[in-house]
Amino acid sequence: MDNILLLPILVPAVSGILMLLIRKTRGIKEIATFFVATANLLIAVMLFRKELDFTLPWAGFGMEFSLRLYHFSSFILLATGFFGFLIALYCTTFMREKGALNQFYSYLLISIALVNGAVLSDNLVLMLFFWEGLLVTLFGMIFIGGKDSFRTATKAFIIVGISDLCMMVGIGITAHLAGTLTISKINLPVDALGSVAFVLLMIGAISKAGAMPFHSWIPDAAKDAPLPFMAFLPAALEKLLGIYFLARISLDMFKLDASSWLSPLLMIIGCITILLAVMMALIQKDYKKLLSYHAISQVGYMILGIGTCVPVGIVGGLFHMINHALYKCCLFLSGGSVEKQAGTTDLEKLGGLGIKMPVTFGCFIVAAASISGVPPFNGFFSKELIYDGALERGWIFYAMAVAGSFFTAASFLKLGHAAFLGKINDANKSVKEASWPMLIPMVMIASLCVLFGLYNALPLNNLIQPILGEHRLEGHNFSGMPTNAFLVIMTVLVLAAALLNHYLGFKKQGSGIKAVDHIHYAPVLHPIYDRAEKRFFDPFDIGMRVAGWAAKMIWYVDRVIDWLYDGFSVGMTYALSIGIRRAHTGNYSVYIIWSLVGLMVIIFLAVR
Amino acid sequence: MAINFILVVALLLAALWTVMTARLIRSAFGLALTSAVLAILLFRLDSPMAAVFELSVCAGLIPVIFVTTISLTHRLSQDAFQIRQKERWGKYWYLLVIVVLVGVLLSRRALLPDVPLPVVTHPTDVRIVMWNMHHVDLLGQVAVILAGVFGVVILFKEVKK
Amino acid sequence: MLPLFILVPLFCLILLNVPPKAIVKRPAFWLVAALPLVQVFLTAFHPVAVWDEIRNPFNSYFIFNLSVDALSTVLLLSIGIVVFIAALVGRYTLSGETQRFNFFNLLLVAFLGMNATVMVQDIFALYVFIEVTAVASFILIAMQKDKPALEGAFKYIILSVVATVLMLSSIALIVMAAGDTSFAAVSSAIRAYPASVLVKVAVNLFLCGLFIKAGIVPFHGWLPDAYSAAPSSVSVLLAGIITKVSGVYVLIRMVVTVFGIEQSPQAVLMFVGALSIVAGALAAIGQSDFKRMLAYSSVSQVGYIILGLGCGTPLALAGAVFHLFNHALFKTLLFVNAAAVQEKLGTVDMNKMSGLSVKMPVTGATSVVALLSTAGIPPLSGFWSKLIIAMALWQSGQYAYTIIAVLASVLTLAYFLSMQRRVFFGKLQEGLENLTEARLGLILPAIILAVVTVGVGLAFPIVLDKLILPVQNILK
Amino acid sequence: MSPDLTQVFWPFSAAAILLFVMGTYYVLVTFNLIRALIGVEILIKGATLLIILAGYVTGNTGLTQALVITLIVIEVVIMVVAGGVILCVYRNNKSIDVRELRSLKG
Repeated sequence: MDNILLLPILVPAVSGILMLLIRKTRGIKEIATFFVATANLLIAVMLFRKELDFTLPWAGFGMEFSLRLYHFSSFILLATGFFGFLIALYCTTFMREKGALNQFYSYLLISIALVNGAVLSDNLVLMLFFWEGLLVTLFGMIFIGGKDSFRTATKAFIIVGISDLCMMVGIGITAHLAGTLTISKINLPVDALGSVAFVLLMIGAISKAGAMPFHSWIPDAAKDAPLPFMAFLPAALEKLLGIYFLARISLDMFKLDASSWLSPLLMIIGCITILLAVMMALIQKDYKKLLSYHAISQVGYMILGIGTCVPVGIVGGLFHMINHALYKCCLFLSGGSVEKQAGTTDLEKLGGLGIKMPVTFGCFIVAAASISGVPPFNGFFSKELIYDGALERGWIFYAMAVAGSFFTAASFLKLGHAAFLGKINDANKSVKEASWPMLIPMVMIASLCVLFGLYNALPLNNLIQPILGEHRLEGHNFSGMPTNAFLVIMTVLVLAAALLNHYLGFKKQGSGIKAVDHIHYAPVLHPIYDRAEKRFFDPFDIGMRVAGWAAKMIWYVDRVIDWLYDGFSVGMTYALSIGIRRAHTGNYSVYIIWSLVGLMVIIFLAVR
Repeated sequence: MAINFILVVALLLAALWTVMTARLIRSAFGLALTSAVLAILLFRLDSPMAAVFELSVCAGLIPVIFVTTISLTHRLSQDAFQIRQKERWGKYWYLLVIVVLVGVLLSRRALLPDVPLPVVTHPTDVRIVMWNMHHVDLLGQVAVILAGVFGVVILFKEVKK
Repeated sequence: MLPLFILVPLFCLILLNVPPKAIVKRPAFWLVAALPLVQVFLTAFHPVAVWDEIRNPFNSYFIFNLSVDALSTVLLLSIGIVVFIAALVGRYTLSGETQRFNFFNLLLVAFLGMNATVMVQDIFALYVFIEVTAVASFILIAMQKDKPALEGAFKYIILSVVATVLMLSSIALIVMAAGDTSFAAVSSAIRAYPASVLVKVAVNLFLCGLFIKAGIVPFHGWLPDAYSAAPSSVSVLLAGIITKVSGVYVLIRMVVTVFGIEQSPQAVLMFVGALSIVAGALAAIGQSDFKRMLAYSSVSQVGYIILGLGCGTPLALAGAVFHLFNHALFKTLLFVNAAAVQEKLGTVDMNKMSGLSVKMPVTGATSVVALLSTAGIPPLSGFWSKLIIAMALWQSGQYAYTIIAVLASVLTLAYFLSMQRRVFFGKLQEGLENLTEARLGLILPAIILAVVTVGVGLAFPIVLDKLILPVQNILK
Repeated sequence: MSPDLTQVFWPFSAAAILLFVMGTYYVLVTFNLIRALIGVEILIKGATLLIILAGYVTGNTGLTQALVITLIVIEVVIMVVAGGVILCVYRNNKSIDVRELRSLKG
């Protein structure tokens, strides 16, 4: 009976491989994928809240094929199944005219299988196997995106590959320290070597989740890869998986507590990710790219929440994980509808779509309000919990998180304004609402956003809080309305400030030469010099200008990180390579001399 | 033992002449001479069979191969030879120095094995060793000779262009 | 039974050359392809221990003193696979009936030499059969008599003779200490005098000779030249198995069985291993010659094997042997791809090709399998062997080497991806519109090897259990 | 070891080492392929001497002679093949200069 645990891995994997064989027939692939995804969801529902173990002897040396189902993994399994189901439904329409369909669906299903496997596996090496496998599907998914996607795919591959290598080393150290590879048996103190292992594993986890500085492939991928892929893999699955693993290592595998230096480290990474990525998002002019920067930024909240090491923060972080997966998925899907219907995601060419696509717009509003933390949507509650935890650990973390919230709200006001309000573009006059297979997932997710907000006891009591267990919760129950009035008031104030900011900016630029939807990034990119005098006392402009400089600065920082990957390491390697190649002169005497020198050194060392 | 010593010196001189002589053909004959001296040495070291092989094959056959190759490849003109002879001395006098230096170094400390030599009390005859104990080596010889035959067939044949 | 692995190829060799050429030229291929296939099936499906027991008339006439253990079995299997593939590639790339016939003959000689090398129990016999294989490969490299081939062959000859002289001197010193050349006698003598200078010099001389044969930095100078200059089918053979048997296998055998891990300079082995990994990978990055890049990659991958060997724990040894087997698979596959490209385009200069996978999809796809396996991407076979080596290194406390080994796979990935981008992906090179996929004879080996690589990766518990883990027993 | 063997041992082993030195020097310095081959031959002579010496000092000349005979056979075959390669080089390049053999590099 326990081998039922193989189903969530085998069903999608086998059907994914079979999918490669289907070539010509139209429609079958979509339907088949949809059925497999549904089956996967049903399996996940069936397995939910069960506790099972399954072990097969595998390679020896403690490397066992062992799977473990318990509340946390069954929850992630359910979430994966749910998103897989929605994406499959969405794709039935969205992907119709695209190429390489059999590859796309095959990667989609295999990704589901791999994520299920990684979540279920109770052995570090087995988990690594599934984890690394995701790298391949990621590469393939980006690669089928378009002509220029090879570069992006390579970049993603290398960045994720490097962090995975870190994780491999981390697993090596962990296994060395713990003497076992079974995850549920590992419980290590965070001493000198332990913290090295923790950091290495953390790098693997947060880079899968897409935190800075391992983020730079995501925005590039957003441009190249098929959109459902972005909604599915980086926005939903990899976040789930990365944060799942981060929670596993900080809650179970290592005895991490607030006194350790790792906790501030995590919080700092979280805060930096929040702020830098949201600044970048603010100046984007492309629907998908803007969203992808937010996908990075929101990870910061989760890392911050888990990094606080206090129950309220951890609960908030995990709650935020599932919330983020929901609304970000919804946002990407709305972007997908826009792309499908209007033919572009460039904000300059969009505008006024709200009337033409009311359902999409409605879903967008719900999701955007969620991500900005507007009560009573789900994002509000998880952010409040995180703020609570952050405030407990230091006001600076709280301040940074709230600042991030401000910019998030500002950028979504801009995005919504630019895409859905304002004057409609001539080219978009004939745009229609998307078809129902694309709308249903969005509507479902949006209603879940509302449900998880209004009735947050449902996810918190059933899904999140059991993960921590009674002894960690210390009798608290975080469901219901936030208890800290100060935090709520601050949040509302920040949101109001963002709204005011947007309104002022709109007023200022509304009558200008530029179109109304340029409001939010125009002052950022506009030459400041000629109007410096006039705007000097304008608090909004100063604020935006500072934000603009900061954003530009961060853009350069981003380039530097990029350069470190693309330029420096490559340059160093090439210099060394040229040196070594020059040494091979083609003269065999030189080779004999090398050999003899090597011989003499070796004999000298031996006889010495 | 004095004879041994003289033979060793002769061997070294022959080898040195092989290396330092200007004409290629003389170098080949120098190699033959070295082999011949070595054959005598092998004979003195209780290895008559090996000595016979050394004399017939290494002193006889291999120089033939070299001379064939030399005559098939090139012959320097007299002028080039004169120039070459001058250049050569500049290139090769280092060897004398090195040989003397290494010789002095070697004579400072007697080279001796630092393990008790496992002296065999009942020496086996080479024929018994070859034909009764090392069949696999014979098989290897057959294979390598076959390979050599293919080498001759493939490499020595003129390419038609 | 064991002598048959040597005697049957020898018999076939004679069989091919006694009758008039006109009769045997055509069936030569089938004979040469059938022999290694039979060997593959024998080694893959029969427990090796049984073979020693089987009596046959040969044993009463000949004293061969052969023996097979788990390590030899892995090698016999690899030899069978690669020789079969090389025969196929040779049939479809070499022009002219005579040239093909010569190729098959020499292939048989090399096959026989390698089979004997992995079975003999005597250090001098080891030398003899290394030379048999080497002589066959000299001729094979020079076979087409174009300028680069001759250059590569000559460099190989010179360096190889230097290696031979080192090994012979070592054998002389060992005879002084042991009085005999059989593995058992040598082993007990070396273990008896661990502090002796003579023994240490002998051990290290032999190892250095093998370093040259295996192409380990800084003893590797001949290797890229020989690999890149040889005809495609010969490159397959050389890179896939010849240097692996006559260098790497013998190294493992000497270090583990004959000298004993304790008597070997483990630090030196690990250092040259790591040096090979890094230097080989760095040199491979900047290459524009497809085969030369593969050659440097070979240097780098052999480094992993030596690193695992130097580590010396049972796990590391198993990883090293597994990597040896995997390397035979994926490097052969890459050279088969190179052969297909060379066959169709007439060049291996990577600057002159791009976008080939549009026109040659099978070649492109199989090369992706091979490169991912080489770079150690799961679930392909190369990942597991590298993982085992890295784990073993870590367990024995060699943290620095572990990190080098793991980071170097990024370099591996880098040069393979750049190769892939230049050769197979991207826009189709102008003037190549009429390019077609290589013929079946070249696709077939590529597909076989790709399937085996993936299969070994997926079924690696079985392979590890049945084939590789028994190798640990030779440590005892 | 008897004093007699001591007297034999070191001059012969020193001679072998000197042969190695000369052979290596010859191979490294010369620009002529045939000379390089002759240098290699000198190296092999040194190895031959060393093996026979080992047999002599251990009284096991039966074994070492067998080894040397095999060695000589292999040596001849290698020389024939190398000679063939040189011949082909000459036919290709009209020269047997080592400096012509440096096109494969990098």
